[in-house]
Amino acid sequence: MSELDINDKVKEMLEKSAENAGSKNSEKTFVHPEDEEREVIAPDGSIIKVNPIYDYFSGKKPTEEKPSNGVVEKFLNWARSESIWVLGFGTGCGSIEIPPLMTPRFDAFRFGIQMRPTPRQSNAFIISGYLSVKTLKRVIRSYEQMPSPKYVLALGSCTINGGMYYDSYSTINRLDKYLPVDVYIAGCMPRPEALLAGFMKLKELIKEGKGEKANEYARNFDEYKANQKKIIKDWNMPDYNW
Amino acid sequence: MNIKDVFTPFTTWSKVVKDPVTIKNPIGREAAPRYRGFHKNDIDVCIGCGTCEAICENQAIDLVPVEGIETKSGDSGLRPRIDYGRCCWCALCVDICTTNSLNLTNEYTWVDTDPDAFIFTPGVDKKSWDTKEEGWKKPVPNYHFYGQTRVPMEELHAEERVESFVEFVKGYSKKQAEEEADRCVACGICTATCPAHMGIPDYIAAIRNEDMEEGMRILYDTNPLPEICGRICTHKCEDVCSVGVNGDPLSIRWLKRYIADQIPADVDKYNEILYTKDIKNNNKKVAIIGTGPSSLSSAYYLSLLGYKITMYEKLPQAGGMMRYGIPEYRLPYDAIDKDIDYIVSLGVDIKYNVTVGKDITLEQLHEENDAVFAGTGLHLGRSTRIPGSDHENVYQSVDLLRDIVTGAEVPVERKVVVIGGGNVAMDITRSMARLQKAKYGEVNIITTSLESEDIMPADREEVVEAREEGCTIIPGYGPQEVMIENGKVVGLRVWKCLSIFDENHNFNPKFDESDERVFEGDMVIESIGQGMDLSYLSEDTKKGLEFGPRGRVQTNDNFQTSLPWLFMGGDIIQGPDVIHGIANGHRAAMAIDDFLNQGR
Amino acid sequence: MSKIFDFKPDRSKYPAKKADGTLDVDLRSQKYVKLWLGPNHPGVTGNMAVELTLAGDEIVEAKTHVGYLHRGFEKLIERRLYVQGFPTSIRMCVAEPDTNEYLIARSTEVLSGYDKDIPEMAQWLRMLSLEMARLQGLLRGVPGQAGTFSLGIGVQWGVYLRDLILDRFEELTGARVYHMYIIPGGVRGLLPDGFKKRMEENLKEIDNFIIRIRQLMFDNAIFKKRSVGIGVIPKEWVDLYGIVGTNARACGVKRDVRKDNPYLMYEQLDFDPPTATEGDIYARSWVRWQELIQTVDLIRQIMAKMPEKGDIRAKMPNVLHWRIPKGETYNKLESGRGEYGMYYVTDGSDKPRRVNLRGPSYTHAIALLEKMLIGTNIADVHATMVSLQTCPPEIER
Amino acid sequence: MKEILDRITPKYDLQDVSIKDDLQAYVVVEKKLAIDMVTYMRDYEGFSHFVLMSCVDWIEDNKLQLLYLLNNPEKKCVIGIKVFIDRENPSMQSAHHLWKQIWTYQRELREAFGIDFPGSPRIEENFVLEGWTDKPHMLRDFDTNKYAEETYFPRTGRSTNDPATYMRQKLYPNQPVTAKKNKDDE
Repeated sequence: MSELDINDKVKEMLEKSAENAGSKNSEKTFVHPEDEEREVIAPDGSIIKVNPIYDYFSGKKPTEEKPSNGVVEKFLNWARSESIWVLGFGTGCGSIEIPPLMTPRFDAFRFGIQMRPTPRQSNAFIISGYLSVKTLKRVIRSYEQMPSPKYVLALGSCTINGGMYYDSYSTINRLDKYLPVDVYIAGCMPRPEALLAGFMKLKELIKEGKGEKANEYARNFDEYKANQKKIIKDWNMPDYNW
Repeated sequence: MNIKDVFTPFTTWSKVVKDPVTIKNPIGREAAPRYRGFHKNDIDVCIGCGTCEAICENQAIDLVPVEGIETKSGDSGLRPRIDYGRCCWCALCVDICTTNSLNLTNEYTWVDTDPDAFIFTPGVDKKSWDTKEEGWKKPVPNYHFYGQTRVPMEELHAEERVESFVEFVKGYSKKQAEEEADRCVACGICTATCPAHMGIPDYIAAIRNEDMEEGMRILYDTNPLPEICGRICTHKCEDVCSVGVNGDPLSIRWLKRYIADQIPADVDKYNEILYTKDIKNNNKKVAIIGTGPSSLSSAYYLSLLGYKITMYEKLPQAGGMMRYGIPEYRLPYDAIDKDIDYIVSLGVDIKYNVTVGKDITLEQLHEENDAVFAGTGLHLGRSTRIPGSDHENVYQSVDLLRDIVTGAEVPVERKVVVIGGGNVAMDITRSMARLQKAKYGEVNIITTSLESEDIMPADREEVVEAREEGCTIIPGYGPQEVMIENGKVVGLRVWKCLSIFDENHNFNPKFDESDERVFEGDMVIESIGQGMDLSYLSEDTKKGLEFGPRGRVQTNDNFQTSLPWLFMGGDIIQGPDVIHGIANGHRAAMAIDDFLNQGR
Repeated sequence: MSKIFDFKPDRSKYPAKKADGTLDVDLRSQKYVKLWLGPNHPGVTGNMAVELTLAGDEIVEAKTHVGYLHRGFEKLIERRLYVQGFPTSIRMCVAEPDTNEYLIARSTEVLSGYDKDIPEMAQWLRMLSLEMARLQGLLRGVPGQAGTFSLGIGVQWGVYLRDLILDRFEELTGARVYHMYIIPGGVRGLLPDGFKKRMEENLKEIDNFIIRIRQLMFDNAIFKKRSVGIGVIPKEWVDLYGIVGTNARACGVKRDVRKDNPYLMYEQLDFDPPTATEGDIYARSWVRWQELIQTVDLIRQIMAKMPEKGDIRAKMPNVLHWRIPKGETYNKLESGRGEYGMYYVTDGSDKPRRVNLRGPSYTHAIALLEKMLIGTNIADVHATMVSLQTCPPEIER
Repeated sequence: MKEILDRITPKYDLQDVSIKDDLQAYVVVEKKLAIDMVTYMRDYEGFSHFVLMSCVDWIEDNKLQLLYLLNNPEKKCVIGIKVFIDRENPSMQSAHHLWKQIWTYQRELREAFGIDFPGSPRIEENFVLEGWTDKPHMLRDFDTNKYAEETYFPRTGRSTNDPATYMRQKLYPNQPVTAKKNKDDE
């Protein structure tokens, strides 16, 4: 196949996808044209079918992880509790109190807490208040990309029962419907001191072997997914973002 | 850019030798004294008015019944329960709290694994911060979410009002009424205390909405005498008003009067507003003895249901005690007429100058009608029975008050002594003051009561106003003897009263005999209470009735006597005051309707 | 110092444009890469995503995506009583929440005719609270610019000093971040005892910090290299894009609501808004740094001039039944980021008809940022964004 | 401000001119003249700073009110140019050529109120919401509380009591109720 032919083919396919995109938009399917199932031409000229949403990720369901035996698990739990690495994703207004927490005045580093820029390196997620549906979608993706065992801290009224946005069309009311939460901290917003107390509680839980919410998520995966899909209308992502 | 720019940043290294600013143990660090932390509530002070719930923009507060807190007059028995899944700690609930019982402490740490745990009733569910003193309190000074002071009522000046029997309370203007109505927090605590359970917050809201016709409809739901009640009601509602806990209570009575005053005295207009133009007759008849508040009230509500009402009045005009017992300066006759004219316009027939028991018997009434309601009131004066009280110059206040109204000649002496501390005593005191002023140009009245100043049953403002008008009021003395010299009354000998009731709460006054005083007077007026005249009940009828303590006829909750066709209400059963009478009449009317429709 | 690497692409050839003028960027041609920055963003207060189309390291197209923090405030306030509006409104911008309180209070007061009744003491306290809010915003914002160039130490200092101001806020208002202090009719408390003394101590510390931060940022070779001549806003753009505040002042347009349409007691204060002419990131940082000095000075002036005692709230109608006649008003103030306004419409009921907030970031972070990013490198995106003082919650509300 | 208004009122046949104070005024202009007037104000009257574009839903009049708020940096005054458009299939000329940020406002209004601005760039793109299928969210007849309750599972188990009603149940449950009279019975 000559280069010219390939270009023609590309053009043809582009037109086709553009048509599809047009018709799809009117039906409100919310899948971006670039994410649609389509055919692409490999450098050698062969045609490959791709489905960008599912091909690039594992759609496999999460599985429960059994704890190790006795002393080993205890040691692991101690290690986990002393190295809480928080994903640096401030989802709501509560994140304004995270810089004071991480800077010298309250210095959370001395308790083994630090922020990480990517979910792949973190094991704790601070949901700092309200979650709009648009952010919830990103939060779910980030949460699912975090390695197990992972923990969720929920800050403020908003995560418990909607807080002051209880009647907003855009924010969720109860976080526990969509993600398993380990520790709730009351306040609007909680002070850094209260946040630290929350971390201490989380450490306690982990040491006692009760920080098993990731397994709970795996166990009740279908239920969580159903709730998530009910409100995220444009589900243009794989079911599990691992 | 030069070489300096490369090295200057290194000056930051000087911080290396500085002490760190890190807080050693930050968890649980004390917050500022004004910090808005978690709620606490003094549940003994709280009255459950629900303003906190009303102002919460997050619907975080629920009012829930609490064990150990009783629902009673002035306390709903509910307490706020707060959902920390909603709260935003704005403390508006603290700022509006009518009793100042709700506060925020400066505690702020609450961590839990269970999301359902963040809901609690402060003061009831014990929390670690209940004992904390510091935290957000209502700011001072002059920071109020609703008006604290009552809009003053314009009145005639004391010198002016003692000149005549003209009504001295001017009534609110539109602006004043709206300003006063604006102070209401619409909690509804007052409704339970009002004997007639009037929809007080609703008609106050009608004033705010400038909808007098709607206000009138709300008034007539429970009270067919708003002009009268708006002037002379004992306003028990104002005693429990939640705005009054810290500040002046709302002038509920004056606001009621304001609504009624706005509607012109025109029965057609009344009928139009209250939708009573044509009421279907149900061909049943009820006779009512007396035309006092309870009688008028039952007449009104029975008429609405289509009953044919005949009322029998001993005196030449309707109104009972309201007309013949309350002086004109407090309740002018046109206000009474305005209310009664409307009730008459519904087809109520009033037969004047007919005394039941003399001109017509109760049995006759029973035969002619399906049911009878008796609201004959307390028209007999009680005597102190002290030595000398049988003298002709010793009078009963009820008799004098009645005489003033009917125009009969009233004896007015230069010096008058009144015995009694109730509202009637004040009425006669102030009436006599006016008569004295007219006759002699000066006021010389001494009023004494057994009760001391702080427990006098008369309304506070009555006492104050009487004093303003020049009357001398000396409470706390018990009359011992009417002193008579040469066949003429010259004064009243009294002893200081130490206590009125004994430990069993029985009437048993104790006196300090060493503290004796003599109040000079040419006439003495007794005003220590009234008795009922049940002479219209024949012996046969009396046999069928049950009597309770102090000669009162026993009725059930619906004011039905043991003779099922006979209902009784008003001062002879409860009270005495107007609003109880109205409530009795309303209730009796509904019971009569039930009774007569049992076969239906 | 001469430039080591000078990349001047030939703009005439690519990216090609379609007939309607939009860019013809075909991602499948393998010449371009699409990169999403955000929505979690280390440099900005709040979440916002920038969708970049890259040719190599150069940005050929940028699109701002907002809505991650959308809570529908304007809808929610329509459902709340006038007095309930202010706790809700302040969450519209977490970086400087007091501005929202003031605007809500001011709008309701103007429309109900109580704006002349506000006690003088309350006006001074309002101004103090607004200036303290500006100060704490700047303490985060000025070193935050250095933070985008990985000069983290400035941020550490700034956040600590901001915390001291928050402590003062806590004393005065009862909360650290969401103060809920300016209420329709006045404010919610007098100065606590010893407040001025403690404030003065903190201001001294901040004075020291201001000198340090100059050494760290403005006399720093790295900072200069990364900021001079980058992210330039020409003066002509100011009106064209609706640029306000420090961003406008940094390119020589002296606009400041405090001076132009004075509100509260600003007429009694002596200050002159700082300006610069270059309009690049360095100039904006420099203006903000000077504003920091000025704000400290203003707080000192306010504390010296304010009365000791006075009423804190005007006599207002009962908040539960407060109705405002039909009307509309636009009120504005100078926030740390520029003209911050609110269009408020009432219809005679006890709730507002419409509340529309005009945040400076609305224009800065969308139309302006998208334009400014074209031609820059990925590494400059954060710096540009922070230098515009982007605050996403005020865009989407 | 007054002299400016005097100058433009006859020119654009302005209705309902209201001056708030000397620095703020609102005028109503006909839909077809609106963009022309905005352009005129910018080019000839010095209102060069575009402050805000907003919309108010007057559902009782079945109208949407668009507002162009302009600021004159020299005279320090603000003028609000109001246009009433139909609530059914609302549409308005685009003004994106006048200031560079207007297309953002128009995009937001498109999403929040469903107003179409033909020709405005990226007008169809989502602004703040994603996957929104209900009616435009800022319209008065969109009930956000109802939507939230139906969609977001609020926590159950809460109940409240009205003090007056509760006291009635507790203290005087047998209080007679007058047959409620109303106009229909008449």
